[in-house]
Amino acid sequence: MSGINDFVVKFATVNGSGSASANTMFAKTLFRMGLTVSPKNIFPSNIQGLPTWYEVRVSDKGYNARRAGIDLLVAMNPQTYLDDLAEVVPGGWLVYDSSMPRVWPRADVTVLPIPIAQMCARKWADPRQRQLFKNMVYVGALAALLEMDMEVIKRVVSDQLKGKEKLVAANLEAIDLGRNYATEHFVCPLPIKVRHHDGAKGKIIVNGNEAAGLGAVYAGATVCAWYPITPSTSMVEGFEAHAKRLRVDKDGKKNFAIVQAEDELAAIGVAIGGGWNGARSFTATSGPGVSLMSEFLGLAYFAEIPVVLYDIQRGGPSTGMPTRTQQSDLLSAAYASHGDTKHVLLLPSDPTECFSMSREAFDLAERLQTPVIMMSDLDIGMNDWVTDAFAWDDAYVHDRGKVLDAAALDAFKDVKGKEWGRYLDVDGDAIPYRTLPGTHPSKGSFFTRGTSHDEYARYTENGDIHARVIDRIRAKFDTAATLVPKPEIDIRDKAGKVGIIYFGSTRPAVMEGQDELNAAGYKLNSMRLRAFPFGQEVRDFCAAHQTLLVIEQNRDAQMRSLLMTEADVPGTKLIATLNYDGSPLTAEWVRTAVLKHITPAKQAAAE
Amino acid sequence: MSGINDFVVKFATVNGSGSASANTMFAKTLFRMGLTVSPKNIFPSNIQGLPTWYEVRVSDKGYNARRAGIDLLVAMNPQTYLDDLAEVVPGGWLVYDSSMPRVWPRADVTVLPIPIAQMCARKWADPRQRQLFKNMVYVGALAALLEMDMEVIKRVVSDQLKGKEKLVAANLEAIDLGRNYATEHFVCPLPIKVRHHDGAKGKIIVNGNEAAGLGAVYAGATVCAWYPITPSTSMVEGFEAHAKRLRVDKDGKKNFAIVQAEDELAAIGVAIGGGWNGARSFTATSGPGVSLMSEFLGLAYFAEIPVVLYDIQRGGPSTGMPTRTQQSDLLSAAYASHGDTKHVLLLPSDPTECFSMSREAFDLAERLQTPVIMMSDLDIGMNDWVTDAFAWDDAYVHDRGKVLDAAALDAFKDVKGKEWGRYLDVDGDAIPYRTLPGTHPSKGSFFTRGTSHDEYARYTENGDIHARVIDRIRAKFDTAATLVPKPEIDIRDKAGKVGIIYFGSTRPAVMEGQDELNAAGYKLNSMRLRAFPFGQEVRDFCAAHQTLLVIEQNRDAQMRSLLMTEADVPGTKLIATLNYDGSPLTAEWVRTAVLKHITPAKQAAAE
Amino acid sequence: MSYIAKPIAHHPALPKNELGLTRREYEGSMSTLCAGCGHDSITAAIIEACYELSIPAHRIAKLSGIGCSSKAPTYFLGKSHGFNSVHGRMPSVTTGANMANQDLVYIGVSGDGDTASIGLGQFAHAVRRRLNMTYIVMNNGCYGLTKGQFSATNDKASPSKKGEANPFDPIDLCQMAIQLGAGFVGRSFSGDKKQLIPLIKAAIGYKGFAFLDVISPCVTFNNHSASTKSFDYVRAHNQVMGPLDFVAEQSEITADYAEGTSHTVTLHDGGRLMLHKLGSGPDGGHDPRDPDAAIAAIRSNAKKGEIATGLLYVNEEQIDLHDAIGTTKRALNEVPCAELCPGSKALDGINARFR
Amino acid sequence: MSYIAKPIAHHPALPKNELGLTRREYEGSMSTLCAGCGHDSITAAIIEACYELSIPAHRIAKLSGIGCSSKAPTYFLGKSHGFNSVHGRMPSVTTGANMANQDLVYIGVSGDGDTASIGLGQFAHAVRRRLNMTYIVMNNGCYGLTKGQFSATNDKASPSKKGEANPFDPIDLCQMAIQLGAGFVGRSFSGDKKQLIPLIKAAIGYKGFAFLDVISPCVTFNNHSASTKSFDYVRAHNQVMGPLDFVAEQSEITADYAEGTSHTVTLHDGGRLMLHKLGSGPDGGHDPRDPDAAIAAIRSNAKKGEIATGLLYVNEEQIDLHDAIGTTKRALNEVPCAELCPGSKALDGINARFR
Ligand SMILES: Cc1ncc(C[n+]2csc(CCOP(=O)(O)OP(=O)(O)O)c2C)c(N)n1
Ligand SMILES: Cc1ncc(C[n+]2csc(CCOP(=O)(O)OP(=O)(O)O)c2C)c(N)n1
Ligand code: SF4
Ligand code: SF4
Ligand SMILES: [Mg+2]
Ligand SMILES: [Mg+2]
Repeated sequence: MSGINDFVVKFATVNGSGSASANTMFAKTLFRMGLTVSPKNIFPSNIQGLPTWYEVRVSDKGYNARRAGIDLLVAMNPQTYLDDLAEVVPGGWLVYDSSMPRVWPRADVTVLPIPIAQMCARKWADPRQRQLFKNMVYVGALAALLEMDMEVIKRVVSDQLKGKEKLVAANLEAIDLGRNYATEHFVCPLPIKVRHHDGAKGKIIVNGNEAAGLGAVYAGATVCAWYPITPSTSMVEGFEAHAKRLRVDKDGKKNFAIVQAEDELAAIGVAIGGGWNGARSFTATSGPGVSLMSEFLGLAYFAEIPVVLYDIQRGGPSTGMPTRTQQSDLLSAAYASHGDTKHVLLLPSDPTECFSMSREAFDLAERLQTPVIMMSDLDIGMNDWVTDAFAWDDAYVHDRGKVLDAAALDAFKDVKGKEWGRYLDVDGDAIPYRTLPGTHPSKGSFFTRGTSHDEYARYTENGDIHARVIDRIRAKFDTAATLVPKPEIDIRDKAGKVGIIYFGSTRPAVMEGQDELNAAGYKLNSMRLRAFPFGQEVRDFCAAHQTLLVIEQNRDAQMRSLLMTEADVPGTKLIATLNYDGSPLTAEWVRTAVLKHITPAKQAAAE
Repeated sequence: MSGINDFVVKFATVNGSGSASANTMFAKTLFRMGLTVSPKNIFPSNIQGLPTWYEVRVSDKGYNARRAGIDLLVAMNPQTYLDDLAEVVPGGWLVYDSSMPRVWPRADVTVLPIPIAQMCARKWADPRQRQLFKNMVYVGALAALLEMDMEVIKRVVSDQLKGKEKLVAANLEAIDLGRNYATEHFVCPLPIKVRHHDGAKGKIIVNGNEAAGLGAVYAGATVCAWYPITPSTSMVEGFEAHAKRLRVDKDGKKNFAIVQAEDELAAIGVAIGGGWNGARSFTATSGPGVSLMSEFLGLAYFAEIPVVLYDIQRGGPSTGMPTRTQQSDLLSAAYASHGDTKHVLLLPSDPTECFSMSREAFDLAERLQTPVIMMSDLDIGMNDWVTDAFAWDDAYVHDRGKVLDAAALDAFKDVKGKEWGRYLDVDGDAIPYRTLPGTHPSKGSFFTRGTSHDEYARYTENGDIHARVIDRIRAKFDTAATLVPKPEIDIRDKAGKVGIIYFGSTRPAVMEGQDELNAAGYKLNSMRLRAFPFGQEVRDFCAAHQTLLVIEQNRDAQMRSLLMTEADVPGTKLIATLNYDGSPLTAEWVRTAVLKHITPAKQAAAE
Repeated sequence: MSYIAKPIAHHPALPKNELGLTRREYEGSMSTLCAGCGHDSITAAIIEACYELSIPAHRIAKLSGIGCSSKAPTYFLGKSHGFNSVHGRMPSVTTGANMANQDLVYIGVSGDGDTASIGLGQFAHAVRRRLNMTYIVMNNGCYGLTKGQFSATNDKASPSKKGEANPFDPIDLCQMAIQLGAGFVGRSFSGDKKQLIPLIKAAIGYKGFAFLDVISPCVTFNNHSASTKSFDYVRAHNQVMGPLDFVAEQSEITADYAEGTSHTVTLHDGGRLMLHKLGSGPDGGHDPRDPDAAIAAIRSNAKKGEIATGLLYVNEEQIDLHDAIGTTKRALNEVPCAELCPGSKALDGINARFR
Repeated sequence: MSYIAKPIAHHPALPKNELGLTRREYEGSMSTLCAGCGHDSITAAIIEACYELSIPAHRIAKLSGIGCSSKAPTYFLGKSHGFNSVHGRMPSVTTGANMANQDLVYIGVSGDGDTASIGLGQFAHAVRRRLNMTYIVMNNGCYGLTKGQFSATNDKASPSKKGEANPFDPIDLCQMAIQLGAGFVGRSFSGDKKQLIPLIKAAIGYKGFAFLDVISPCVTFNNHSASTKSFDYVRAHNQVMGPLDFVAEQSEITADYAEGTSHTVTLHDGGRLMLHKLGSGPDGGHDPRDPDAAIAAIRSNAKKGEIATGLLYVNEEQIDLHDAIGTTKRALNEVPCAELCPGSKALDGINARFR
């Protein structure tokens, strides 16, 4: 299967050893050679000294899912030697630091020993350098083994180390060291190697959190509050970094406010306060934070305050696997808070959508006057993806929703034929008009509260009024279903009765899996959900198929539940197709899981 | 419809005016005369000066649901005069304080004016007494109008005021004042009146919170942490009051610990700490508290710590209607916390079950090593119910679940054939054995955590192990389904295809509604759910019926959702039958809602 | 019940402030608190302070948590936007509101339960961030709205209405606020309008975190004779520290103070605070510019069962969260998206960086 | 990765404590913290203290929140039950555990993020309730586990590794603890074993809330030369207040102190604390029994950029939450249900009351 421009390399190192930047340079070089790479960082929940892996799949077909079966493993961590060796495919290669030589108990793997530590010890005196450059040495060896373009490597190194020119030279020396050693001692290149290609032309390589942060800048977000938590921290860091470049006045003053809150309850509270006061506000967190925010999310739902929450999902339940990926916060996000509460969810599938859907999230939050939750995950958020370049239409006008300024307040009755009421449905779309503090000296003030209120925002304990108000809020969800991003539907067989439903970061694996199935004669339709609540297109797709495999990365088939209860799809035709071991999916997994279900069906049909 | 021993009296007063105790005496007198009374307190979310109502339905058929249509209204609050008058049925009566006389704009209501304030002003000098005794005066008038047994009233007054003998006499004087006035000025008794009866024989009158508090005492709960919130506060007060009488050593030392926490996060944390350390621990709250507790509930779920949470539900979303009743926390309780998390819920329907299910809740929490949530509500919790007396079987041994003491630890391997592992499923029921801190000098210690762990409680980041562990925890839910209280099934027509599903405080209304429907020729079967997850009986009942009306007090048909997703019942046959205005249901509402659905069906069948 | 609108009878002869508005126009709807509740007196003082300061009401935002005290904003400034958020979380909501628009005046109202129990963390961190707001705790030593349980500010000696002793030491919010860096810290009493109104006015004019702990007896649950939060107790044990005059922006300072015994602090809104030293006793000798002395004075009074009131501490350096994080002077909610969005051109450069 | 078990090589010649146990038997699994992390030194000090006190390890419960610091309990006392709860909530979990069984020793470990940010409310209220526990904050001025963001204890002057200035004042947890009524408050430094071990021993022996703020440099994110939480800075600015000797239960007091310059506090476990007054300077003149002096000393040192360490405050009256709420002396988790359940007979009387 593997070959030129099509293989998987895995680096087994120790965290805190500086391997991350070397590994990134490796991936970036291949990307710049025009290849689709899909690096996955598998890191522990600690800071230094524990096993870490970096897995890079290379594809000239544009596939960017993980792929099982390691062709070449760079084993730098004796702690994991045995497990690492076991992962290499028969016929594969293993590079290791042979300064401490050892016997590798597999005959079907070609071991490529390089005395990296010794080489570095000879070359550099400073212990820190000795340590750091070890990583560049193996990159250099790979350059020879895989025949990477040295010009490209050099540019990558100097781009990465911009401003630290002295370091560039030293890094390149280390690369040469490795490359020369490999050239001298091994038959280079290996059968798996790279050639310039144009599959990744026009694409960019970026992680979803940075994309989302940039998206929030473009969306016009100004108030951000957060509390650090893996894997969401870098989303806010991305926002800050881009805002610092793009949103600072000449006098150095910022056109944005970031508050590092004392916890998640405060973070969402700040965001809600900002939304109430008319700023585009957001916070980012992961599962534990969503749990802590749930009381406040109910307030924003009932008091109808726009706010955007990025949930970068990780492995649950509880603190769970904080450095692994899952899609297991769906139910807790959709129904966050007690009482009858439902939230709008957006389901980005890659960094490009993290960027573009950010704009949609803020627009929807203000249009619908309600929290909107972006359901990203660790795989999208923290791994680098080869993805479509970001695009922006300068003609686009941000949708700030129904906000009345002083003039609109004065004219309201004339224009609409009714007195203004904060919670009055004037337009029949269940969305009322809001006013911001400070707008008008005598009109439009009201009291926002989480207790029951009537259409004029007045406190009430009248049950009929309460029911009427929450009925309207529920109806707003119907409006939401018409406004949220539509699903991505891929019809490969118009008469097909089996469909795949999926969403989020499993997209590459599912698309590749579908191609594989296609090649094997199974033409399957698929629908990628992009939002909750579900629009008509979702219902139609479900109605048009007899069997729907719902692929999701959680144990409890949470999206399947939502489809049953919120899109009236019969559970009998929704097949839970689940993975929850914390790893990004592979096409192989998808293929196997799908075949398991459709093969008996096919057989039954044949009988 | 109304008549002897069958009517509704409503008191319209102002809170903080002392009417509550007078109203209670009224209800208790009727109860002691053998009648089923169902008082409902309709109070505002404030402390003093706002309208409050107390509605007492009297039934000699044992019905204790609310009933619409007020026969006699005691109007003591001028603020609500007009609304109150409108509630009286044609032919009904209205008693009011005619010290400030007024014209009542309804000819079909008999107005019975009593110059109560004047009478009290003449009789008492102290302004506080003048105020307080007004309430006893109207009770006295009712005694005459309804021909209540004066001997019973006297006993009720003296029981209620035990220890304050001076007050008893004054109260009785006030009652006489009212009674004499009524006898002199009106034709007494009215057609609606009471006679001794034995329908309530053997029953008790009590609210669910006090019953639950007592239940926790009987269940052996020792650690309680809480934070005040309506309507759960009185549950803890009930526990405290009974524990103070039943659980104090001779030296005054308490065999229980109650911590008034600083908030709900701390309250559930304390309860979890107690559960971890082997005490039966609980907390009580309402919706907002459940939201705040959700992170911790996920920890207890994943780390497998027994804890009991009483959720006395009120009107949501958000702060909502804090003094009204709803059943709208089902989803947020069942799935509290991010990640894949599910909780066991118990669904008491009256104070008797609040008592008995408390024992079951603590037993199940320890047996299953997981949080168990008692889903009570404001109607059960804060209103007085005529209900079956509490019962206790002294032969019963509390089920403390699988806890190993030092001897059991030493013998474990011999007995079970395996080394002990905190999270190892030895018995095939998915429930492992736990140990408590301090048990054994060298065995059984382990580290409890919310991060992923293997069967030996060791930290892991291995996804396969993680998946294995959460699969077992999910399997524990199957065990739970066999252990939780079974539904109450009422088959009135063996061939019936329409069934009613309901739970909790709607029981009286549904049962009475079923009787009415029965009388009208509609024999409907019903199933009262008593727990989540659903056992086989629930599935069987659903399978046996074509149409199932799911009656619940929330907007989003939350129980219907759970039945669809967790018992595989097709949504098409589950008819959402919803009420969420915050009032306890009436049989009339049930009858109408049911007929709306079954009448077209019947017609269709006839065609 | 529904919202109770107060009839606004405009009396032509009512006095007017600089904006030409009467006191009535600073009122809110009718109070639904218990008759005699201390909170209503604080409400009245807030109305008076805003009226006297001639602040346009719609430029004030009033925020609160949950509790009897947190209901109070409904009863003042009906022309202001209000936000009755969730229990204990007013500080974070106010932080966000302030970040979005620094041009409004923010008045936060909270209870001792709301602040010292569930909200302690948010309170502490809002203080630490020097959020520009006036934070008023209506402190009654109990949870009024949930029927009188002890709060964390209730004194150890002070029993409940039923006579149960409170076994825990109180949290002194003023002491904590000073320690955490609040710029302006005062304590007062709902029954002492004369002291309270100038404190509120000064707090509103102060830039930074201005904290007022106002003892406000709960007549229903915590006003019995043994309670240290009762009207009688507070009246008898009130030790005024640093008496103060508030002089509005334009006004002349007319009173005549002996050299060296007074000090003027100019507030951010142009108003001035006149601090008087009366003598060297514990009451008058207090210099509110010294945080150590303020803490010591609070502690030594508390030890004697006395309550130090007045302006306890003021930091003349008036800075706030916006200063700390370096935001623009504009209200962020008024910067149009078109200006905030960098556009497609910038994006080309950004895409290039990801290649 | 999986749990790393440490090989327990029993060396016959290792010294043993009164229980006949070696230090090794108080250790836990191998640390996964960064090499050189201050937290590991505190871990070592806890091991040493427990070893020297000869506490049976299984009678200790160790609890923590989330963070590098909160991982530490895995690395000591492998024979104790441990509970790594959720972020900032160790105090409540420990409260419940203690309510269930007052016979165990409770050691809580937390970080400055865990305690001073998300957990501030729980910390404050555990202090106020005088929970009988030893609460150790491994204070590095940053969030280690999430990669070095400033925490609320980071000093205003102290920049991040990248050089960004921290714009906020620090929260001083010792000062707060004293103010909130902690019975035993000390500060130390991970690099000062000599001071730290006796403090931990004394804290464990103390009945009530014993708080230790231990400055513990984060070598990865907050140990650069400009950081006030770096090894170098702390070493240079350490002001020892109230030097202390800890004398175990049975031991004789051998040292000889000048009359009037020392005072003995007998701890609940029988151990004794010898407090020495060295002189009248800021260091030696400190009497840890005076809370006002302790607060003043902390504040005045902080103003000078110095860190007051040692036993800052001790309240000789040793009471705890059980005393406050009046529970029985028995461990509640050991009282059998049969005894706790009042039975059917009592129920008859109760039913009668509801008739
Ligand atoms: C999350 C949450 N927990 C509990 C409550 C119930 N509750 C309402 S007000 C209140 C206490 C109010 O006390 P305080 O802040 O002192 O205000 P006061 O009524 O005394 O003025 C509580 C506990 C709530 N509304 N929300
Ligand atoms: C609810 C929640 N929010 C955020 C996190 C992420 N988180 C883990 S550790 C940590 C901070 C730890 O800082 P500190 O307590 O100072 O410990 P240190 O690592 O510095 O020792 C945070 C924010 C979490 N685990 N849970
Ligand atoms: S209960 Fe107390 S705090 Fe609440 S309104 Fe009444 S007097 Fe005021
Ligand atoms: S990141 Fe800092 S606190 Fe965490 S282990 Fe490393 S040195 Fe210690
Ligand atoms: Mg209060
Ligand atoms: Mg830290």
